[in-house]
Amino acid sequence: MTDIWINMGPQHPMTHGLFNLRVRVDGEIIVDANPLLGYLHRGVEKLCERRDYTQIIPLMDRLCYVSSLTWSHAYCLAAEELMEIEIPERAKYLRVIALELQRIASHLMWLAAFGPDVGMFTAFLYAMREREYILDMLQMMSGARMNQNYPRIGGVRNDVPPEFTDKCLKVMDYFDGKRKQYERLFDDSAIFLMRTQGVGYLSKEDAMDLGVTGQTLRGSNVPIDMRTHDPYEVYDQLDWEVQVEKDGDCYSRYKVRMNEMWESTKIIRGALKKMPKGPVRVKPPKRPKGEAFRRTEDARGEALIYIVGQGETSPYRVKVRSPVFANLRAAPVILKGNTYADLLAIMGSIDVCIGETDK
Amino acid sequence: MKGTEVAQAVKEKFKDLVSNVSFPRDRVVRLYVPRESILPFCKFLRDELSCEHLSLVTAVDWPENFECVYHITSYLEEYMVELHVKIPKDDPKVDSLSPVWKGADFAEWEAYDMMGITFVGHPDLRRILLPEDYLYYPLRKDFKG
Amino acid sequence: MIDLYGISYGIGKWFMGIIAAILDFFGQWIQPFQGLADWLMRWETLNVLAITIQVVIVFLFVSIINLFIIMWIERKMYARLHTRRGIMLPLPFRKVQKGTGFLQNLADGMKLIQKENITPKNADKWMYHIAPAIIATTSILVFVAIPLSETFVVANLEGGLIFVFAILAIAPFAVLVGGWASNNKFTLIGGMRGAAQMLSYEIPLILAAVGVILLAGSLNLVDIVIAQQQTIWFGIPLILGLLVFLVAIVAEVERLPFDIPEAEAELVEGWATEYGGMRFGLIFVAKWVRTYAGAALITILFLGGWSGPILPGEIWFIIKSYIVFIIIVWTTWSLPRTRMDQVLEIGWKRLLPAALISIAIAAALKWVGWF
Amino acid sequence: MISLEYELILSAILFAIGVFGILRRKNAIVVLMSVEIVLNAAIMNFVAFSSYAQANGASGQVFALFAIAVAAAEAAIGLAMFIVFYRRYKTIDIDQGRMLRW
Amino acid sequence: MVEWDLFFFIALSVVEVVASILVIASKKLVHSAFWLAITLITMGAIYILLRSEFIAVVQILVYAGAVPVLFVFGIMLTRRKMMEEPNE
Amino acid sequence: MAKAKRKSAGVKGWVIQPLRATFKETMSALIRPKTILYPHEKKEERAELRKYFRGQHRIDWMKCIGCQLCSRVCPNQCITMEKVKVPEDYKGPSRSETDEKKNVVLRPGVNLGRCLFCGNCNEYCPTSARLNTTHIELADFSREAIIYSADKLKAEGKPTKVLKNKIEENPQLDEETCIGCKRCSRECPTRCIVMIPGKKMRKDKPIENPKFDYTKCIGCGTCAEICPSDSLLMEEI
Repeated sequence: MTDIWINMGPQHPMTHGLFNLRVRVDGEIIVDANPLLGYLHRGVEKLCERRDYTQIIPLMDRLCYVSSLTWSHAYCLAAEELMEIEIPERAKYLRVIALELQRIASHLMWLAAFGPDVGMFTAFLYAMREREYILDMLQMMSGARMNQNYPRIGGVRNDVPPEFTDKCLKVMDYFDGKRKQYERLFDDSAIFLMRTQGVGYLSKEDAMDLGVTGQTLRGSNVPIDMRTHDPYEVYDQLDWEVQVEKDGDCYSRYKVRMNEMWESTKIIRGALKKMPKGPVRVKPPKRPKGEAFRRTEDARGEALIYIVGQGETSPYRVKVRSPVFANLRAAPVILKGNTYADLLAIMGSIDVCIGETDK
Repeated sequence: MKGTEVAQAVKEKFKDLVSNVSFPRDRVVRLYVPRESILPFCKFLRDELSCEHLSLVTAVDWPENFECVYHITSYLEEYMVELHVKIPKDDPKVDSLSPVWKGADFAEWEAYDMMGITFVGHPDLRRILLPEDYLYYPLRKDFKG
Repeated sequence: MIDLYGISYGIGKWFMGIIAAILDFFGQWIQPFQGLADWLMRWETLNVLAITIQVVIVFLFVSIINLFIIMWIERKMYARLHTRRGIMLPLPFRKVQKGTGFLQNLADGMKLIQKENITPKNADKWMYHIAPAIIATTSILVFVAIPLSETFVVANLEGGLIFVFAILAIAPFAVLVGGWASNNKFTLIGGMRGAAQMLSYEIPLILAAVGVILLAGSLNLVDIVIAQQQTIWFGIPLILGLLVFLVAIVAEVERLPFDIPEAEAELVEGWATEYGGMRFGLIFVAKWVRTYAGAALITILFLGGWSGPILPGEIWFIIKSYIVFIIIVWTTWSLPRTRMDQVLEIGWKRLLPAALISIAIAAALKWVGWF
Repeated sequence: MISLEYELILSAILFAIGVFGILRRKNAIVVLMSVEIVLNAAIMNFVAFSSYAQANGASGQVFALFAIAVAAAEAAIGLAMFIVFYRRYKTIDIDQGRMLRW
Repeated sequence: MVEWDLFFFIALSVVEVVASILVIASKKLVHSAFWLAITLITMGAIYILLRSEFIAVVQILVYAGAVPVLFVFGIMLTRRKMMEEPNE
Repeated sequence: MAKAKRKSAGVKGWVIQPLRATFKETMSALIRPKTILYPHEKKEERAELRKYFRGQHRIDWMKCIGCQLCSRVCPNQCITMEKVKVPEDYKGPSRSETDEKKNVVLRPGVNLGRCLFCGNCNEYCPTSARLNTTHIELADFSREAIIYSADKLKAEGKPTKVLKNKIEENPQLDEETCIGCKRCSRECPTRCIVMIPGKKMRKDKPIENPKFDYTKCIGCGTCAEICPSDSLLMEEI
């Protein structure tokens, strides 16, 4: 009758990246939604088959420009599993610090995108400002701000400079000090609560059935974090908690992400305190054989990388499981029945990154 | 639940079907099942062994056959099953898992798109990442640019 | 006492006097010129000229001086709110890149004028072109009735307040027509939303002003301010009405907590999506002018208009209205956007009762005899 | 001041146009618009007579105000009716509405 | 001496009659609504000529602001294919 | 479907709390905003941030030995080796025999349009001839302008003899297929290959097989690449 299809994307301010969300709207109510992907497909999995194991690492960085380190780290973990090597203790701690910094940076980028989604451009600039400091720390560690290329198979690229600990603690203090401001801007703002609470409900059963992971899953009251569920590096030796929210709406997804940032600062402090001295890198074998996979908790959910090696310098098959790809599957389910204006809040709270979705 | 226990439970139900059981890590089982019994096997995993989450559907193009790899997680018991299914090259068909896990259809879309494995029983099998009229399956080894 | 009409009349008379003298001089030889000079110096002609000059003065004030100042205030203000520097285009002949950026808006306007005006292929051309014109003209027309001081006013209308509301009420139709005529889904949805929102917020807007009308006993804007000078600012007893009016004005001009019609994240640019070049510029300018009109109305109705010590009334008026404008800008950039149903809910469920309560307070005050 | 005849002639012309619209057009919304024109023609008479009969009186204007309010309300109610009509018959051609009972 | 009142009255009434004819003659409903708005606004202007400013302002407030918008809403709500031909 | 609200922001939450948050920022930035005017002002150089920074490439011509390893480890194949005329007073480290005969040196040029700035070339350079610069403003108006030739990347330094096998691979000889053509020994940039008579015979003469001095080998793989009979294989140490 009066329902219409609206193309949200690929060139639309809603889409953070290139994808097309076709929405069927009856008045202001969304009846149906259909994400169309593939605008950014680069064939990373095919490229990996022609490159050395070490050459793939910068390639994996490019999967998602917002949290690039987590992807190269996931690849390195899987490759280490394939090559059956154990990395030095200090490298593990360095990786944890880098990963958590990257997680904060990624969540801040998400917040910067979520703010304009619900109409608050101010949040964009505030979050980007804080992200600068985190990126400074990442640059100090790895030498690059966006595509770090920091983890290596068998450790990390380089040790951190000696003054890193102090600087990092200072940044963490600064970042913790901003917490109050963000709470005032978001949590205490009645209009923000109106926009997010009770919007985009995803039930626990649906979330598990649809293969949703990450903050979207934890927002629906499933306390699954790959850092504790399938521990890697030294996360099980550090003191932190998995963040869960009960209600499964946009606000709880927002809340999980925000709390995770503060939890990440805790992890970084703990890791800086516990970090031992020693080498940061061991030599990997060149031509592994077999198959292996590892799961990590990416900034957006469960990242799984599956590698098959055939005794060559380059892998036989690399498969990337993108968390956003699975979360986008849930988007039509969440969107149905909400109003058209809520689409922004919902898609924002899913945190879409098209680079890793289209691979 | 440890990997060995899972393997035990699976072997009791599907005696001859399960082969090549190995344990890459403590809580991970890797096993092979024939492609006819994939659907009952996965239903069993979901209903009896509380595997709620299908992480990934991969297809690998081995020289002699295709292989579908499923990574299936149990949140409750904290273990993982890596399920391998061999598919002959001349008849790349396998049962779709979307009746078992709703989220499977997206992952299967991608496997179909990239490797050309037809998932029987999939609600709407079509290209997702590549154009609709694309003729090739780029991740096959015989695809040359 | 000098008033706007007197000044304009004086200017007109002086100007016409010069021309008439010249014509008179030639009239010695060419007879009809003398008659023309007589006609020029007649009262009716001078009156028309004076009114024209008056309108030009107000138009200049509204569109050139005031518009540039409020645009500058807004852009600088929210840049500081973001801890940015904001616009800083220097004067053309300076090389240092640290200007105040006052001319940036001029540069933007020049750029917009140079842009090509594209009409969408299937647009309803006539209506597509007329919608921004309606909005811009009505927005500027509001200032005809707004007095800057007792004498500095173009038309001291008896029903000035109602006139202002009537002029403001024409815009929703133009919004709807513009959104419809662009032949685009986003503009249509934006236009529908815009019209619905503006229409529903006119009611609390007018009801909040009713309290003031009760207390002042007049619809004339000058009389309202004079009534405030005799008692106190109506914003103090009618604080509720002031807040309702402020919120309703913000909704009426589609500013951020209520900018659903042009929610740029979902509707690209709302009902103005298809407009380009100076048409888009006109729509934007009209938005600013309407915001300033709202601030000026609040100043007149609730904050005592031009009353204030020492400085002249016009200055006081401008200071007050700019402060109100700054408050509007500040709220705009620290709140997220509401949803359509929430906007209507706020309008009907919160503002309408509050406005009625404010009327009741005004009536009670009148009944007690304090006003 | 314009003489009264002009007003009445204009009012009559508008009235005629409105009635013609009511009779001629089948689209319900155009019919409603024509009704608005007719009403406005009537209101114009009120205003005209009032401004002639008493120079400073306002009784005719009060009538006009009431009529304006009624006309606006009538437009709203009429539109609501036609929307319901549309929901039932999937058209706004008033000839199609033959069933009045439900 | 030209009678300005009469001049304006005749000009306005010509506009008004033409506009009201267009209301019932237009094929597109939105055009009808637009011409209706023109009709009603000119009527408000004629009221000013009749020295009834208040009624004129109320006429514009109610009729120019609210009623055409209402009509356009009605048009939008009662169109069968809403988006396929937005101009029909 | 949707659940009821659970957290209420109270009366203050409508406007006052967000306004407080932004007001604080506004006041702190009123006089001095925190942003800088980028092309005109630049942030002060912070040494600790720049330590591992990977900017535009610079190649120390005195250290480089033209081993082509960088072009081999580059994931994007953006490094090409150019044959450059040797300066008169060439005091650099070793170069391969062919190069010396032709009086040229091999020096890398970079297509910055394709460069990933991953730093693999720096990491695997056996002589640390590749320098980390902090130069990042590389945008240009044409595509040709960002293809940097070897001359453009030239930097002068002190020659060094420190060679380190960072890729940790060594060539291994398959004596069955070696035809004794000596190309590997001629092309080896570190001259670690000596030809000695092997077991196989041709025309009653033993075929000369390469013998590697693994202390000097940098694992660049040049020998394996140019070997006409594919009898050299790179293997891990």
